[in-house]
Amino acid sequence: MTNQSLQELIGSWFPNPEAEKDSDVVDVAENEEGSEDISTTQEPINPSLLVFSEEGSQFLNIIVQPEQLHSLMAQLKSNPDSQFDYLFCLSGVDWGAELGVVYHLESTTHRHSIVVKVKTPDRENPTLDSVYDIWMTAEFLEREVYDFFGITFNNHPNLKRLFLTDEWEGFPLRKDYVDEINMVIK
Amino acid sequence: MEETIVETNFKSEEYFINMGPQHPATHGVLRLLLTIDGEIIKKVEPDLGYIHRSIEKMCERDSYQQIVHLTDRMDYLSSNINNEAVCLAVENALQLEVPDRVKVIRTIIGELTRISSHCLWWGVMGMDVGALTTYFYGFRDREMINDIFEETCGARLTMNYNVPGGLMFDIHPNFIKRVKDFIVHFKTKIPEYDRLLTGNVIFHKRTKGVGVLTKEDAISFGASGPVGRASGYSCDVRKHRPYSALDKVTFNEAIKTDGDTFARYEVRIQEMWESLSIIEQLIDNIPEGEYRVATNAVIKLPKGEFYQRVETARGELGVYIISTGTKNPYRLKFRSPGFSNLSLLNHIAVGGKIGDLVATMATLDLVIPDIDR
Amino acid sequence: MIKALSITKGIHDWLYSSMSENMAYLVEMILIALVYLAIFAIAGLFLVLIERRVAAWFQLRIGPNRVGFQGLLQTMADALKLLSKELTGTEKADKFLYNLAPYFVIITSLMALAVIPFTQDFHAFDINIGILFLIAISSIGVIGILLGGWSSNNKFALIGAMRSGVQTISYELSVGLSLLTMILITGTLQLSEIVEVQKNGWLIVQGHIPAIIAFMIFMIAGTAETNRAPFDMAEAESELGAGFHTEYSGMKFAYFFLAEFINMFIIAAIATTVFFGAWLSPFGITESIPILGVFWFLAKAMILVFLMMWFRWTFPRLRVDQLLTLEWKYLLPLNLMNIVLMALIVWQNLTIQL
Amino acid sequence: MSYFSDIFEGIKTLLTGMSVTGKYFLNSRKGTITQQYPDNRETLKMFDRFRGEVIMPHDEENRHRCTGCQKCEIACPNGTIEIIWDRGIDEDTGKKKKKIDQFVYHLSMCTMCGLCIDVCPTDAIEWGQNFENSVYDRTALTRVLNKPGSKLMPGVED
Repeated sequence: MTNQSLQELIGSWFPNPEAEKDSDVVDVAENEEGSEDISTTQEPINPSLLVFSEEGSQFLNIIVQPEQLHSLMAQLKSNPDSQFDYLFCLSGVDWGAELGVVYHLESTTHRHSIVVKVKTPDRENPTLDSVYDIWMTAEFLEREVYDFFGITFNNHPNLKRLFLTDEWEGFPLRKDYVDEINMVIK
Repeated sequence: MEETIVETNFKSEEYFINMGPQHPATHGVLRLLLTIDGEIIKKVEPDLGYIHRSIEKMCERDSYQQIVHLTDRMDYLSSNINNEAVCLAVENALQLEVPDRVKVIRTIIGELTRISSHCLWWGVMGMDVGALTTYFYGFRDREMINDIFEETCGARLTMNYNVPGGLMFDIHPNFIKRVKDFIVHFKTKIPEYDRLLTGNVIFHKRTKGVGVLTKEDAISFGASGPVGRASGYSCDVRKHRPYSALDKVTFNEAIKTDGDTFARYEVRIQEMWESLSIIEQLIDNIPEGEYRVATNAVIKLPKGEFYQRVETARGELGVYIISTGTKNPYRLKFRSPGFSNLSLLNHIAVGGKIGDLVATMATLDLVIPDIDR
Repeated sequence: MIKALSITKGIHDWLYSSMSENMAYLVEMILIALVYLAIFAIAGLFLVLIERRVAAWFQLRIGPNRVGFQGLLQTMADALKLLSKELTGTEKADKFLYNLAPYFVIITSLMALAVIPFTQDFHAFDINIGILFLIAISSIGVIGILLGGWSSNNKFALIGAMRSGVQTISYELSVGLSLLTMILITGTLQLSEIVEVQKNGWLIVQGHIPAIIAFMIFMIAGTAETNRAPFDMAEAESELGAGFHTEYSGMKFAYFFLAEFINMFIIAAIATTVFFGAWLSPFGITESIPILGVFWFLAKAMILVFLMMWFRWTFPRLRVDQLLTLEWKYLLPLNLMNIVLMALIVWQNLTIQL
Repeated sequence: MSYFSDIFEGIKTLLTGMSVTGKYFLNSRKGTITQQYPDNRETLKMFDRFRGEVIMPHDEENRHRCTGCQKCEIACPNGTIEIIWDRGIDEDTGKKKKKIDQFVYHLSMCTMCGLCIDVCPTDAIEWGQNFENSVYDRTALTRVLNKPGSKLMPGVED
């Protein structure tokens, strides 16, 4: 599927209740802003809660709110038209103000790829939903993210430090991590 | 009065065993916490991080040229392909077109790296199932490739031959002749490998039906490389997203459907043949031209996100660069094949014996620095 | 007690003439024991060296060639190093059994060594139940392994010991039955008489087809009995580290190590005695010089030892359940059939007498 | 009768395997792949491009080509190279000029990536083929590459 049709398909799963009011907005091209609530109504042509972007990346990027992450991921995997069954990269990213996770997905049947980004502004106690039940590889990948970024994943079966010892303080890959002894800053 | 309860049933008891971090079968400093009932494995829990060097954090302070040499130290058995991945990512980001000569040389050396990695794997695989002699035969053939690398790149393992924009220096004048000698030599040796190990009845007993991974599980666990292909899952990045000169050659993707240890073994043996065929197609057709395109001394990537996928000897390596337009990456993530392949160990080893676990681990072909980046 | 060579006969006569009969008897026993201890040590060290050289040649290496001519003193140097090593052990080991275990292993192999007929006159202990004695003795060694693995309080060692127990108990059957097949021809258990029978042709020729099958089974089962690859379940270094002797160091480890090699020699020696005419030369070419019997015996035994080394450096290891499958599903039924076949051949006088 | 054919097939594969190792055993004299390392020092020659250590070649008049531009120091990922420089007066022009005092090379930190040599504009440093770098004291691995009293080769900076 092309990025355009993917965007239309995926956007239709999470219609924006706000956009329903000014219904003449049918443009789904780029950079719509979404709001926080999930709508139960089905309005396929309405702009979505998800933010799509292709700027500066070779993939179609979807920015999703943490609340919709799990249902979006479940649909991406199960929908016969998208079928993203291969999670080939899961990276934690510290964007400065917010922490987040980037999911790189590929479909082994349709051979299209997509990037899902989720961000949480809570740096003290960041929590996201685990996608372990959708892709089993996420178990280890999420443990790695937890280890280095301190992002907690709900419903994760075995969330504990993977590389570092249990007593380790701090999360080393965060930008504000300071270790004057072991880190060599050039 | 206290009641004493006498247990009449004979009870078996599960117990823990620490396999590693110093254990002959873990090939490095991997620690497995095994829960065992007699000989039967109930649970495998890997404990990682004994040699973690936080390469991703180091990358955030290094320039793009310096990052390349760090990747040698990840999966050191396919170091050249790792180098290539970062270089391709940087070149794609800069939209820099490298000369054909560079592409062809990169592909040849990459395939040689794959063969050398598989040679080592073959030797170690034999050793893990108890046939110690294979180790030396595998190393003998690997030695020839290492000599080629040493002559051209200056180092045997951590070559750092690729730089963003091309190669550090041109191939050695002896390179083509040596590679051709190697092809002739190695074509007589793979059948020998088959006679010694592949056909052996004990080896069949040890590997067939052991550690079975279905196709669905392989995809769900993100298995890639020979592990994924042995489960019938076409995941060769060289085929689906060809890079360098791989779009100019024809080769078959080695796919088996059994998903057991023997299938993974066969896939790797077949991959050696395919790599030989790729090298044969290219070695006589190295185009003349520059070996390097000049880049700025300080490489600054444009703002954005770049992802490059390559196929190392172990599977799919991904380089994910988030750039903010400075000379250092804002975030650099390596998607390492070994990490995903390790995560499925518990899934396929449970229910087997200790000997099965060792054979299964041997065909997952784990390189611990690749996991403990 | 001992059918002495002329030298030993001289010593024997001198001892009996110079002191009382009981005293002389005792001194003679001690002397014989010392001789066999020396054989044990030298043969063990020599076999280790041979194994290392042979392994090197299989593996495109050179092997030890530094200490002494062609590395002849290498294993001696290793033994000296092991002697000087600290004896470590686990804290919670059962100290008594832990220390006892190596002696079980070496004493059994020493006892087995005593029955081996090196040549007509060089034969310490020629009892009329020789074969039975050998079979009985060779299975005691496993007690040492079991004790060592159990008492050292290490789970890897325990697994190794248990595997070894399972393995030895199973393969004891095949060793016994394959020897029994040959006894059908000889009609005696005494080793010297078994050799006498072979003056009409080695038993592997006399018994032809069933003898060859019995020989193959004996070699497989014998390799398994000595815990050597491809049946080295008890050690299985890629699975269990070092198996039952994980926690042993220094000389105690060396005892296990030497005993393993002596056991290999004993298996080869039994095969030589039972199948290949012990000290008898091929076609009787040197029958007139009895002292060459030692040479022929050792040459035949070494060829069989080499065969076992060849197995070890070629084959992958079996898994523990496949090991038992091989014994109970293949070797044992074949063996039983083979005995019936041999009985028929002996009954119908179909043996080949040269 | 797959029971018996299994046995025969199995024995056949085992013998095939033994034939491979047996062949190598018989040819072991000439097929040895290992090197007798300390003995073959005389004949052991590394390849020209072998990366053993970074050296700074000097000519007969004790002159090197390093201008002290510090590009290698910046290119090095590990801080292996430290250049201690000062200002000297050029004999020809009489102007003040940057020159190296000590070119310090920490071999213990070097990963042999070759970026310093790649980036050097005057080819002042290059790879040495020495690979026997073990010493008893690791401070011996910190080396000053420019020889005492050495000078810059004329014509390098042009």
